[in-house]
Amino acid sequence: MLGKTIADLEPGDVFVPLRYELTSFMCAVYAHGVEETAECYYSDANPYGRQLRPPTMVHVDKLRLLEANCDDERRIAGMRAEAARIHYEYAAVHHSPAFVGEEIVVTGRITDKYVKRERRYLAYEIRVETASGRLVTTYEDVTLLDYARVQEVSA
Amino acid sequence: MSGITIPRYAVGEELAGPERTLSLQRLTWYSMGQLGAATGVPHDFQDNIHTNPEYAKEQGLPGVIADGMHSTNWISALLWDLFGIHYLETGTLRTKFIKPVWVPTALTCKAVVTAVEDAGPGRTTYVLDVWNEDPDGTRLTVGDARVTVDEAIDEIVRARGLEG
Amino acid sequence: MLDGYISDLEPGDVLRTIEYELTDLIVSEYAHGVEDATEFFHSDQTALGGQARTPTAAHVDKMRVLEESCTKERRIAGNNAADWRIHYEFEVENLSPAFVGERLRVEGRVLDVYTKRGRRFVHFEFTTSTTDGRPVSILRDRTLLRYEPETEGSDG
Amino acid sequence: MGARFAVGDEISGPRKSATAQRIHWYGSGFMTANAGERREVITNIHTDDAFAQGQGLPAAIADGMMSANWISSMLIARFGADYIGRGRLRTKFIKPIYVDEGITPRGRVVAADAEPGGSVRYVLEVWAEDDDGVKRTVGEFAVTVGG
Repeated sequence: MLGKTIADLEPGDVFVPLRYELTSFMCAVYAHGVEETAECYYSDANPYGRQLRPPTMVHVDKLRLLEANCDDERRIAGMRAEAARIHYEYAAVHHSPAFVGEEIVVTGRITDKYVKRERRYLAYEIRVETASGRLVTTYEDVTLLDYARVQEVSA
Repeated sequence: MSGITIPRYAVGEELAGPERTLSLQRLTWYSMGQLGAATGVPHDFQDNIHTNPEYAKEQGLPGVIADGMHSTNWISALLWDLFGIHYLETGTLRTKFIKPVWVPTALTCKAVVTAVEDAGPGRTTYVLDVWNEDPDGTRLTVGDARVTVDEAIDEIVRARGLEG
Repeated sequence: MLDGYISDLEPGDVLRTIEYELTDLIVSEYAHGVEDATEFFHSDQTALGGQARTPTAAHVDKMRVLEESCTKERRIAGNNAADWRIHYEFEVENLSPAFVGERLRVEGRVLDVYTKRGRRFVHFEFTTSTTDGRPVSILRDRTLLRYEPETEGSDG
Repeated sequence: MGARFAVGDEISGPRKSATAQRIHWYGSGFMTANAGERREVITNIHTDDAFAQGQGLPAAIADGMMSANWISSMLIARFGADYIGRGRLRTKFIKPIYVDEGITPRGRVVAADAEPGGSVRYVLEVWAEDDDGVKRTVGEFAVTVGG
């Protein structure tokens, strides 16, 4: 169910899509945050002649989708749910780079929600394109909904 | 535009990046980077299980745990070092955070080539197992990657530049 | 003259000695600010046996000494003079690594104040050691007091 | 580390654009190191064109210590612990670096003298140049390796 917390999401939920313009700041600050050394994330001085984002920034698109679709757990705004979410799996396929100045369109849905060894998992599928229709990245993600309960069970 | 490197690797070849310690300081930088990227404006780091030892304990964790995406990003950086622009054009990366990375932990990202596939004229796909490990050799994050190296990369890049 | 602006300093002035503890934040934020990801500067799990500051971070020692010696121009506190200072020359001699957790003592003096092509420069020397006496670095620095020349037509 | 060089050998580091973002990071990292607590850079000749123009500069310029640090990082990659423990670096900021200019650190070995005990004393001419090869920052580096 959209509009509440991440734990309320259910298989079949389709996120309200979002659009934003990719800026030089977004690419550079993310790359700096993980100490990337490739110049292409910081400036247009690369063979493309255009600054681009680190491919892993598809994960930020997931955060943006959750921010727009889970009103009671807007993590970018600093809201916390009762449990911290733990990222379990990242799986990205890159079809083309995303360049600074491009309008990015992000769509996504929940593909599964399941319990495994007493742990609750949520599976996502996310698609990133440019507004002109060029496919950038397709992404699958599995997130553990709460760690604390797990700790007690597995201890 | 010419001269983008065409990397070549053999099955069984093992490749590694530098050892780097995931420190609390680095977790705050990641937090600031992630939030800046998500909002488009400078952001201070957030108080959460990745930056605050007390809050992490409240959540049942023994201490501050690194964000899995930090490991993914360092593995991604290794793929950049190995494949450069080929990775940006065609790469896939899957990572599973099978063991927590407690802060601080020294990590080394590694990859081994498991297959080299013919992907058509002038194209070779490399399949790799990727992981990071602590100083004891225990794997904390595991995954796989595929990158197709295309000998026509110069033309592909030139066309991308012209799109803008 | 101490307790004024940096532009009030005179040759022979002995600056106030300062002490501070080198922290992980100081060392790693400086290195991160210049994108130097060398592991020496980010953790103690290196061949050096400790987390060291970058060899360029002696520049911070200069700022800290000036903060205590030129009290009308405490730039770390955000209190700048009307003329922005321009860094002209940096010269550091490293005598041993400075590690996180060590307490550093910095002594400074003004070697010279002179005018060249209409521009006024200050030449400093800062000597840094650990408080238990191990020499760490010697920094010599030339700073231009004001970008615009004081006389017309002499901006060579 | 443990590098061996001959007179005339040249080294270089990665070319970087002196972006406004990098100028901001340097300024904030520097102020944080000065204060011992997290700080942001303030408006100055490095971050603001109007402020720089008020000081007689044509536009905002990168902090000289940015090119000094890029040269230093190039040297760390070659000389590692020897540089940290006993290296000497001098840099002179002879021409301003404006925002978004591409800068490459470079060095050339001008002396490699064997010393007693098996160590070698290297002296390098170092500089940071723009894309036209014009030197913006020049200097000298000396280090004793091994022994």
